[in-house]
Amino acid sequence: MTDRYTITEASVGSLLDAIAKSGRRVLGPKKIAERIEITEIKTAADLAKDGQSTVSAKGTVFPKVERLLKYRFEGKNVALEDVEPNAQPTVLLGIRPCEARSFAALDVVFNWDYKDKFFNARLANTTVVAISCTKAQGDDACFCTSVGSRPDDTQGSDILLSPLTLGGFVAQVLTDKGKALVALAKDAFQPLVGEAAVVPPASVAPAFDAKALQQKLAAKFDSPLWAEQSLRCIGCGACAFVCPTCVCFDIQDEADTRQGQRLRAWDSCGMRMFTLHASGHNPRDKQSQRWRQRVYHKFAYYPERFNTLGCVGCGKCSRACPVDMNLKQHLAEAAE
Amino acid sequence: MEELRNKAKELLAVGAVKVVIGYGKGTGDSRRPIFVRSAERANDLVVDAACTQNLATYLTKAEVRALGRMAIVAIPSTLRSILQLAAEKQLREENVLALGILDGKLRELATFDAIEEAVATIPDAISDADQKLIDKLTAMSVTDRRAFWAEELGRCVKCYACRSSCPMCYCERCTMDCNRPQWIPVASHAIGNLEYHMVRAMHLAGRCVQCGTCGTACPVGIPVHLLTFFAEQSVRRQFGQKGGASAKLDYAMSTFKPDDKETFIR
Amino acid sequence: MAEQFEPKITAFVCNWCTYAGADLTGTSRIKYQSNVRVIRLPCTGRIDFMMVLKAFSRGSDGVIVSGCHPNDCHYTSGNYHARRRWMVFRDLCDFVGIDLERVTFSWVSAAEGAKWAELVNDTTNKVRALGPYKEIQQLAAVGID
Amino acid sequence: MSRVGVFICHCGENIAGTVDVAAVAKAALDMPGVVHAVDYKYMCSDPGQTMLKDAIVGKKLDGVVVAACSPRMHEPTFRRTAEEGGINAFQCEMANLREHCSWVHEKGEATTAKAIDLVRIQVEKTKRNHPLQPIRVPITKKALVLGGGIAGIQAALDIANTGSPVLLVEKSPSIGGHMSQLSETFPTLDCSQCILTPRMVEAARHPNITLYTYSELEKLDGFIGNFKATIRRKARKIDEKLCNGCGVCQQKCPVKKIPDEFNEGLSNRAAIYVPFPQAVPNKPVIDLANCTYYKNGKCKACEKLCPTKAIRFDQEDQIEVHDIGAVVLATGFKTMPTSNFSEYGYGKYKDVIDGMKFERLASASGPTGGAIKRPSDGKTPQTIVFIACAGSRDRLKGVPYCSKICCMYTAKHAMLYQHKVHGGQATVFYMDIRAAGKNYDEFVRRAVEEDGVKYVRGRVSRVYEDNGQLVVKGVDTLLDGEQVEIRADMVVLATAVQAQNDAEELAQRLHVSYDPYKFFAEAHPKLRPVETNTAGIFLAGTCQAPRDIPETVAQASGAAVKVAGLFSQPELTREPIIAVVDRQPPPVFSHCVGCFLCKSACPYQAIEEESIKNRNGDVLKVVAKVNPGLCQGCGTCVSTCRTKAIDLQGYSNEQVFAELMSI
Repeated sequence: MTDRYTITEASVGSLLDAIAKSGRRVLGPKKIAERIEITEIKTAADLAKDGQSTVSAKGTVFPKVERLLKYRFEGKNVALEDVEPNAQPTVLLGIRPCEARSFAALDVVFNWDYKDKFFNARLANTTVVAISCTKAQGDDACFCTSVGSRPDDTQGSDILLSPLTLGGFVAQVLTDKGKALVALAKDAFQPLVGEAAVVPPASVAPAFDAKALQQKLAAKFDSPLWAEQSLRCIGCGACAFVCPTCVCFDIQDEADTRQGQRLRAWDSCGMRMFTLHASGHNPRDKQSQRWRQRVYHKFAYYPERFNTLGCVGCGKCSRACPVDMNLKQHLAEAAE
Repeated sequence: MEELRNKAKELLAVGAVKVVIGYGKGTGDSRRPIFVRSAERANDLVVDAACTQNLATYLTKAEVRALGRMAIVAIPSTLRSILQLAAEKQLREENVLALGILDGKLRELATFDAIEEAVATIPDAISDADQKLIDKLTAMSVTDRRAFWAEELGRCVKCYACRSSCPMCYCERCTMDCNRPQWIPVASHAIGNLEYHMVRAMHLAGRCVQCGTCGTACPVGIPVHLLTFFAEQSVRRQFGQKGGASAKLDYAMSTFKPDDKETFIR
Repeated sequence: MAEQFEPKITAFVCNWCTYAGADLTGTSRIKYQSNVRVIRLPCTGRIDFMMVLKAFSRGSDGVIVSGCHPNDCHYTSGNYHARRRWMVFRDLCDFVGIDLERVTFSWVSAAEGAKWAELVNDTTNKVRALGPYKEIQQLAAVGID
Repeated sequence: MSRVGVFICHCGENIAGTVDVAAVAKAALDMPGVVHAVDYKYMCSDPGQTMLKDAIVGKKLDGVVVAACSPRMHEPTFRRTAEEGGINAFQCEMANLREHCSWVHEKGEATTAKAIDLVRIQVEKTKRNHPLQPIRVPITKKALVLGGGIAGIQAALDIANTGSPVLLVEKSPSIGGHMSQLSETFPTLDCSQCILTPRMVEAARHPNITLYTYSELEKLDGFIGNFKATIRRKARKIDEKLCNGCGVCQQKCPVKKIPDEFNEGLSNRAAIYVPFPQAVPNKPVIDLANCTYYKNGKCKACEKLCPTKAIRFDQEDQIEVHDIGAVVLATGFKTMPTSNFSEYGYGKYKDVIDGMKFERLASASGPTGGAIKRPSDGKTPQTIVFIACAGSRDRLKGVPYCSKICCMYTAKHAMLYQHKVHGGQATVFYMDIRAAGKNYDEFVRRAVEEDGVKYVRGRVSRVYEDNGQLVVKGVDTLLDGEQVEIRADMVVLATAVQAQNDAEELAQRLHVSYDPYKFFAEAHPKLRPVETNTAGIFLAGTCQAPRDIPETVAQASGAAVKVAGLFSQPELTREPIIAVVDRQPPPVFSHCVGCFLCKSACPYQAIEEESIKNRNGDVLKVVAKVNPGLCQGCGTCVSTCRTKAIDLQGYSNEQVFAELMSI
C-alpha cells in the first residue's frame, strides 16, 4: 500500500525550499523560449506542468559528457587519478511518467554484467518525482500506451504527482526515497484521507501492440520497409540524443603532453561513424541498416535480452527529428 | 500544386526521372521530405508555405542517388544548393531536374544555366529576424557575445543535425570525424562545441546558400545558422563572391586577389 | 608581491620569411621576451585556422600568425590564401566572442629581424596586460559532468 | 614506442653560455619516447656527427632531435648524418636553441625552460615522423620551343647544340619573327637579315631541331620532365616534300591584291605565298580566306601549273602529341594597335606610319628597295617627324611601362633617314632618352651630332593635315614649354611594345603566371629571370617584357642553359615535402570527396583528378591526386581540405597537432 498525500500548488515552493536546504538540487522541466528544458528549478513558477521536454532527463544519471578518469605524465610515467562520480543529490521534479520509467531501461544496460559505478552513484542519489500526464500531447508523437505504459504510470517514480481538479496534487509515495523526501518537507505533504478528485489521465490511443510488433520484427529483418522509411533519414543523432533510453556512448581520451582525461560521451547508432571499422568497412553502411538497428535494438533485442522494451513511448525522437521520422507511425507500419 | 503533381506524374510515367524528391504531409501540420517513385503517388506531393526545408541535402545521399535520375522540388535555396553542389563536382546536370517553386509557380529548370538565370533574379537576403539577431549580436561587446554563444552552445549535444541537414555538408568524412589527429573533440563539452561550430562556419564561408535549414534542424533551438550566415556575409562583404550563384566554381576561400584589403595585419 | 603573470604565446610562422626573419633576430643578437614558442610551417597557406583554436584551448594566452609580405611568398600565393582565411576567421572569432586582441597577424620578412623582436615583445606585453585567457581555457572544463 | 635521441649542442658558448644545456639534456631524457639525450660542444663538428651516428646504432634510435642552431642552417647536415647513421634522413628534426633562444634571451631559468619546450616540441613531432623518400621523376630529354623569332631560334640552337632534340614551333609560315622584318639594327647598323638568315638556316638544318612552322600548341599537359604537348600542324595545302619552292604558284595565282603582312601592308601578295624571299622553310602556304578556290570552288590555277604537283587542296590540319621535358616560351610581342592613336591621325593620314612600317621602307629587301618613300604618293619626305613613346609610359593608353627599345630604334630610324635622304630633316619628339647599353648612348649622340637629327624634348599633342601637309603640334619642354609646330611630310610613331593578343589565353593554357600587361611572369624578378613559376617552363625574349635583340639572345641562351641543366640530370630528385591525398581500402578509396576546392588553392596546378575505377572500367569515385612533380609543398591545399584527406609530408596534421599539444 502506497502512502498518499496531497500537496497544494502553494506548498510546492516550500517543498523546493526544503529540498534546497537539504543540499539537494532540483532539476525539472522549465519552459525556456519555445522549448522545455530539464534544468534547475528554483521556484514553483519555473516548473512546466505539462508538455514534453526536448531533451530527456537522462543526463541526470548519464550525462552527455562524463569524466571517467584523469592522468598526468610525470616524466616517462603515467599517474592515474580516479575520478569519483559527480553524483549530486538530486530531485528530478515534475518529469513525465514515461521518463521516470526510462531509468529502468538504462539500468538494465548499465548493470547488465559490469556494474557501472558512475551511473549507479548518480541514480542512487536521484529522487524521481513525476507528474502524471493529463493532457494528450496532441502532436501524434506520444505512444506510451503502445509500449505497456500509461500517462499515470508509477513505474520508475519515487513519488508520482497527479493533478487535482481543484488544484494541487495527489502524491503517491512509492519508494523509500520518496518517503525520505516527504520527511524533508512534512508541512508540504498532507496525508490524504479517502479519495480525491484527480484530473483524469490523458487519453493516448494505442497505436500498435508491442508484443505483436516484436513477433513481426523477427520476420522483417530483410523487409524493404526499413529502406523505405529511412530514405529521408539524414543520419544525425538528434533522436538518440533526446531519447531517455538510448544508452550508447563513446569513450574518448583527451590529452596533451602533460595530462589527459578519459571521457564518456553520448553516441548514436544512427550515425555512419558509429559502426565504421578502422579498415574502412562499415557493417551498417546504409542508413536503412542503421534505422533498422535503432528499431530492433529497442523493440527486439531489449525484450530478448532484458525482458523489457528499450522505449518508453515519450515521442521525443519524433519531435526532435529534423525530417519528421515519426517513430509511432513507423512502428505501427512495422507491426502491420 | 496540381501543376507540380501533374508534372511529377508525367516525368515518372515516361521514366524521365526515377524519383521526385518533394514535400509531403508530415506529422500534424508539418511537412516532411518524400520520395515519389511512381506516377500513382504523385498526389502525395504538397507545396505550401510550410515547405521550407532545403531538400538538396538528399541530392548527395547515396541511397537516394541509387534510385536513378532525380527531380527535386526546389525552393530558391535548393536551387542555389544545386549550383554550389555542381560547382563542387557533386552533381551532374544529367542527374538532376529542378522543379523550381518560385513565387508559388512551378518552373522546370533542366540545366544549370537555367537555374543560374532563375537564381540571379531572386533576392537572397536572409530573413529580417535573422538579420536583426546578427545585428544585435554584432552591436554587443565581445564579452556579451561570448556569453550569448556560451549559453546557446551549452545546449549543443553534438547530434550533428545541423551538419546532416546541410546540403553542403556532404563530406563522407568531416573534419569532425577525423581522429588522427583528433582536431576537434568528440565530446559535446563547451570547448568541443565551440570548436565544432567554428569549423562548420569556416567550412561554409563562401559556400553557404543561407537556407537556414541547419538552424531549423537543431533540436535544442541553437541559432547555428547565424554562424554560417555570418561567415558567408563576411565573404560577400570582403570578396564579393558568394555561395550558390553559379555552377562554375568561384570559391572565395581558395581564390584571392593580390589587393584584398584588410586592416589588421601589421 | 604576487608573481608577474607570464603569458604563453604560440607563434605560427612560415619557413621562408618569418622563421628566417626570427633567425636574423638571433644572428643580430636582438633580445626579446622568451614567452613565445614557434611552430614552423612551410607557408602561411599551411596554417589551418584550427591550429589557432587549438592553441587557445590548450592554454595559449596569445597567438602570433606571421608569414611573407604580399608578393613575397616563396610559393607565390600561399600568403594571399592565408590572408583571406584570416580575414574571415577573424570576423568569425569576433562574432563568437574570441578576443581578437590576443591574435596578432603580421608579415615579417627574412630581413626584418628587428620587426620580429618588436612583434613578440608587443604581443607579449599586450597579452600580459590582458591576463590569462581564462575565458577560453576554462571552457575545457565546462560541460563535463 | 619511439626511440628518440636528443643531441644538444653547446655551439661553444653560443648556446651553453645562456642555456643550461645539462638541464635540457636531463629534461629531454625524461620525455616519453626519448631514450638518449646528451649535450656536446659542437654537434656539427666531425666528432659531434660521429657521436650522433654512433648513438643511432648503439641506442637503436629511430628518431633524432638535434637541438642546436636554426634548421635553416644545418638541417641538411644533420639529416645527412642521420642517414649515414642508418635511419631515414627525415627522421631527424632540429630544435632551434640558438637563433630562437640563446641569442635572443637573457641567461636564466625562463630561457632554459624555453629551450626544454623547444626540444619537447621537436621530440613530439619526431615521434610522428615517417621515413620519406626523395621524389625521383624521369625526364624526357626533348625541348619544345614555342615561337620562331630570334629568341626561339637562339634557344633552340643552344639546346640542340648540347645534344638534346628540340621541337621548334612557329605559328606563322616561316621562322624569323620580327627581326626578319627589320632593316638594320642598332647600334652597329648591320643588316638584320644578314645576321639572322644564317641562324634561320642553321636552325632548319640542325639535326637536333625539328621545325614545325605554321603550327600551334593546342595543349600542354603534364609537368616538368614529363609534358605532353599537343600540336596542331595547320594545313599549308602543299606537299612540302614535293614542293621545291620555285615560286610559280604565287606568280600565277590570280588573286594578287592581298596586303602583305611581312611588308606591313606596304605591298601586296598572292593568295598562295611565301612570306618573304628568305623564308625558312621556303614553301608557300595557301591563304584560305583569300583563295578563290576556297571562296567559290573554282580556280585551282596553282594546282594546274605546279611543276611538281605539290598542291593539296584536300590537306587537313594534323594533330600531333609529343613527349616533352621542358618548354621555352619565346612567343614575342606585338606593337600597340594603330587605332589607339587618333590624336596622331593614324589611319586617317596615310603618311603617319609606325616604326615597323618604317623598317620595311628602310629595308633593302622592302617594297621600295630601301628608299624612303611616303605611302601616300611615293614622294621622298623632306621633313620627317618621329614621335617616341607613342603609347608607352602613358597610363591613359594602358601602358605605364617603358617599351625600352623605342629610343634606340627611333634614333636608328632618324639616322637611316638622314643617310638616305640628303638634305632632309628628321625631328624626334621624346620624353627621355633611354640609351643604356653598350655603345647605345654613343649611337644616339651620333644621330644628333653627326647626322643632324633634331631632338625636341616634349610630347606631341596633335598631328593634323593642313593644305595637304601634315602638321605636328607639340611642346618643347626645354624651351619653357614653348609650342612647336612642324610641317612634316611624314610622321613615324614609335608605338609601344605589348604582349601578344593571345598571351593571356596561352599563359592560362600553360599555367604560367603573367603580369597585369599579360607579359609572362618570371619566377623571381632578379634571381630567376628566365624561369616561370611552373617548373620546366622557361622564358626567352619579349614575351616576358620589352627588350632588344642582344638581351633577347642572351636570355634565350640563359633559358637554353636552364633546359640543358635540367636535361643533364638522369632524373629529377626533389625533397619529399609534398602534399599527398590519402588512399584507403575499398569501399572508401579515399577520404577525398572530390570537391576540388583545393584545385584553385594550389599555386602550382599540382592537383589532378583521378578516377577510381572497378575492373569493368566504371568510375566509382573521382578524387584528387597531387602530382609529386609539380607540388612544391606549401600546404595551402591541406588547410583548405574539409575532409582532411590531403596531408603534407614533413608537416603533417599529426605532427603539427602533436607540436601544439606539447606547448
